[in-house]
Amino acid sequence: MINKVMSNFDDAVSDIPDGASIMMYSWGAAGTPQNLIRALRDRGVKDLTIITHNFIPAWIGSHVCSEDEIMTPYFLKGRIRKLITSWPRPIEAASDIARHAEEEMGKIELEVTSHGILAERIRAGGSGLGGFYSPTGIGTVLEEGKEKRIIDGRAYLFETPLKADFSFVRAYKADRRGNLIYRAAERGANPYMAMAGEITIAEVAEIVGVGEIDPEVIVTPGIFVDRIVKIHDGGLGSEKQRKLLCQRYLSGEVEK
Amino acid sequence: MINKVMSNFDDAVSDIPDGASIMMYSWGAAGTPQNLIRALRDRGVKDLTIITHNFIPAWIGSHVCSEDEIMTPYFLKGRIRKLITSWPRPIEAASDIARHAEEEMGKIELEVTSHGILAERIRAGGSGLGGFYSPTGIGTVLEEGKEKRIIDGRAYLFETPLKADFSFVRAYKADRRGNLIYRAAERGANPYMAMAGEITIAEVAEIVGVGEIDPEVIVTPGIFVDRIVKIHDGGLGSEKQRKLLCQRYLSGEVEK
Amino acid sequence: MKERLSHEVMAMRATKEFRDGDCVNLGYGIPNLCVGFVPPDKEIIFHAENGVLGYGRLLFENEADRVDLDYVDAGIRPFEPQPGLCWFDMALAFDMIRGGHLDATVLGALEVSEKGDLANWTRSAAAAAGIGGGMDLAVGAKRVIVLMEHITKKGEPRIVRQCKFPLTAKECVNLIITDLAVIAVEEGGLILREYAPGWMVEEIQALTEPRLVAAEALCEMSL
Amino acid sequence: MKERLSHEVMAMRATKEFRDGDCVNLGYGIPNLCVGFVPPDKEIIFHAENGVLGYGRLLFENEADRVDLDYVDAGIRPFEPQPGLCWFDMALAFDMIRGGHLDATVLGALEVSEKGDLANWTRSAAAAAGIGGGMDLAVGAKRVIVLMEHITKKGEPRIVRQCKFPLTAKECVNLIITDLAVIAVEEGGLILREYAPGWMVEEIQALTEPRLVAAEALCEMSL
Repeated sequence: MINKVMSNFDDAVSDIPDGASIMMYSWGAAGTPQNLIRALRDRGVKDLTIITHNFIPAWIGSHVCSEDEIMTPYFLKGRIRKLITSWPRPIEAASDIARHAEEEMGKIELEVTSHGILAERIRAGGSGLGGFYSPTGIGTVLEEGKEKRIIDGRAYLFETPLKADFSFVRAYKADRRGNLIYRAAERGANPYMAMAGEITIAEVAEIVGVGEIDPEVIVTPGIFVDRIVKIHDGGLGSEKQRKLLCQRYLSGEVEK
Repeated sequence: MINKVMSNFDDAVSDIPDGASIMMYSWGAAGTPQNLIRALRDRGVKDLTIITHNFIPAWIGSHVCSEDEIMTPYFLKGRIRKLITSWPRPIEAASDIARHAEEEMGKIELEVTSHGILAERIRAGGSGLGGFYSPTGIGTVLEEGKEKRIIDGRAYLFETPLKADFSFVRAYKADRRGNLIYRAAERGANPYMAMAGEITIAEVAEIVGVGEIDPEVIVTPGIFVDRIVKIHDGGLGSEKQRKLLCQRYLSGEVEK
Repeated sequence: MKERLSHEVMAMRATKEFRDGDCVNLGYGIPNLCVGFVPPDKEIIFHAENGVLGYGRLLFENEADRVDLDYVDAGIRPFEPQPGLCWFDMALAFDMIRGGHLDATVLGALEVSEKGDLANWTRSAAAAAGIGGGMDLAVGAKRVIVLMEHITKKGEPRIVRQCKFPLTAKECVNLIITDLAVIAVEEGGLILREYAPGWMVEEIQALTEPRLVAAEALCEMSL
Repeated sequence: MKERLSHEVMAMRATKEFRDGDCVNLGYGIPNLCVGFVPPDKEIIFHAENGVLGYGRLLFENEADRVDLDYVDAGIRPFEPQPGLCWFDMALAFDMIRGGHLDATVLGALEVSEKGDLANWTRSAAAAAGIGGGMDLAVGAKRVIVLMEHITKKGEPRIVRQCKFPLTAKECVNLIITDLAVIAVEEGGLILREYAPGWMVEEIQALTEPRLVAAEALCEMSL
């Protein structure tokens, strides 16, 4: 019988070595595999290659969240050798966090691209393509070092596929086969990142029985998922914890 | 207010000219936009470029269906200048239908590729890519006339994107904005063909109000769909008509 | 200096460009405000690149009870769900953009050149930062509208002969809406179509690096 | 000629190759039969390229009441839905194949060469026909198992030095299961691992064009 469910996050990331490449989504709080990221940080590995659309802390209203509030890939800083991203630093350039991000950028190999190119490169990696031609970035710094080709009269840049040793994924519900559904903006990059990891690990709010998810609405078929861990009630990113954070920072009780 | 619903199939195809390119799915009976295909045939246009995974009549059990039973792209024969497909003729080579298909092949420009390449070329067309490298077909006739490239030690062929003037799509439910969901194998190529038509026309079993389809389960967002026509009760491909066909050809009442 | 249009009024003017039924992506900053100013006679479907079509108005900070951190736009701000909403993944979101399916995008900018080159991101000495989805939108949307303040905080023109900031895309901008003017980027150059109430053509020209050509139907901006 | 294994027994032998939890695609013809012969101690998830994972046994012609023309496999035959089923589009179905996510595929063949080249489609004088998804599967699945009759109806070997039919893919086949034998394609050549009950190695070799190497653990085929 197939059973991809594991009991805790530490076990789920226990075989990730120094130097591993890992992709993970993050769009503020939405869709971020917070518990896997924390377990990875706690494991103490280094020289990681991190592939993520955004490399910033999450915020709620005007409050920028700490790693104990909303864990994001940004908090892996100091353990990263190479970062591939579309958004490497916070929007407010004057903050402490922005200064720390800037320091981090100075220490690592940074590859910046557009969200669309990043999405398509990961999808190409997960689906076995050798690369593709994209119209984005013509006439910009993204041309540097890339093959340019005119196809049917329009200019395109050659983009290479992206895969990773591990993909961290966050989903709403899973069954033991690894079938996943997401909740609203939680979806984001999770479906195609799930396809592009040699080993894909999902953290989920709920685990249901096989057949309980309508076969028409499964977004990530279990074939792409290797390990599943349930987020405990009140844990990072759980509904309860997020509601508490919203109340705290949006109700006016706490001023930042 | 957005309202993409049209009242009949003839109107929906009334601006398709001679020489148009049209993509349409067909996997036996499943997912085939039968009423749009019939309206197109009745319109009497010629010199069409047809893009379809399968170019064969549908069958039920061992009964090969006529165009009055299950309409498929095959019945556009005589109106086609060019056919791009993965499966151009029936599996049973000895039948009348196979002979007719063979005659048709002799008269038209035929481009045969694999299902996977065809799917990805259409997806590339709909998503604005200039082309991609695929590992399928290396060392086979599909290499002919294509650029071969070694990427990271593996050989790939360059494949070009496919678009069409019109896409015919079959779906289960639609709202007036063109949001679509499908039923089981009806889905098939319909979602990516919907993306690659300059004008995309959908025939659907049911039209529901905006907001009645769960926002998490919409497969084809309305942005890809231009026109919608409801299949009338008992019409081609309706549940009632299909049940009757199954009963007729599977119950043993009729022997072929 | 004379009074210039507020960000809200700029956003209102931008929504006038939308036709009923348009699918529109709004960039970070002033463009995001457009979602709150759609006239009732138009059904505009807003697209956000994190994977949503048809999102509603942004929630205010005092609406804590209604905030759901999974219901956020591309700027990671919570919005109000509304009927006809549709969720999908970011690859499909960018297929829509790159594939030419969006009717328009409204983007913020640091600079726009006389040829319609767009610059809307910066990089520090150390590293490039914040390309985001702007490059994809500038290349893919059928119509690119820039919504920005006419001049920098230091008073320098943002509409320039040549961009000094790194480019987002070349020759992509169709229309520039600022707190002073509405300017079309056409073959013949920059066409001044509308001026903010109380502003003279010469005053606007003085704050614009390339030469502006007055449109035949030049008129005062209205909503 | 001596008795050879039936298609059903061949399919049963093929299912022995599957490990618990494998995702497997079955080609048209004899391979399709495997779906009916999965041992109860294994959970095998069958993939069909028209966009389904986890489909159940094929329905018989006398089960008209249960036939739903939207519940069909890649061979367009109606099947029985079962829990854990999952529908998706064909692009994703081929992403799974091309991206190396399938544990195995079982394909029919016209010929297999001594190097593991696969030929499983034909073209007439007029036109190529019926490439289908075979080329994608042969290139993408982690393990390619061929399930075919050992010889043609005319008695000619299907395991040959060089394929005469157009190729599906080069050097892709890992294992050949026929009505006479189980043969692994390895660096050292074609390794005869199992023979059908009652058949001698020499008899099988006589119906096989390239030389077969007897495996150390050569044994009679069993289920």
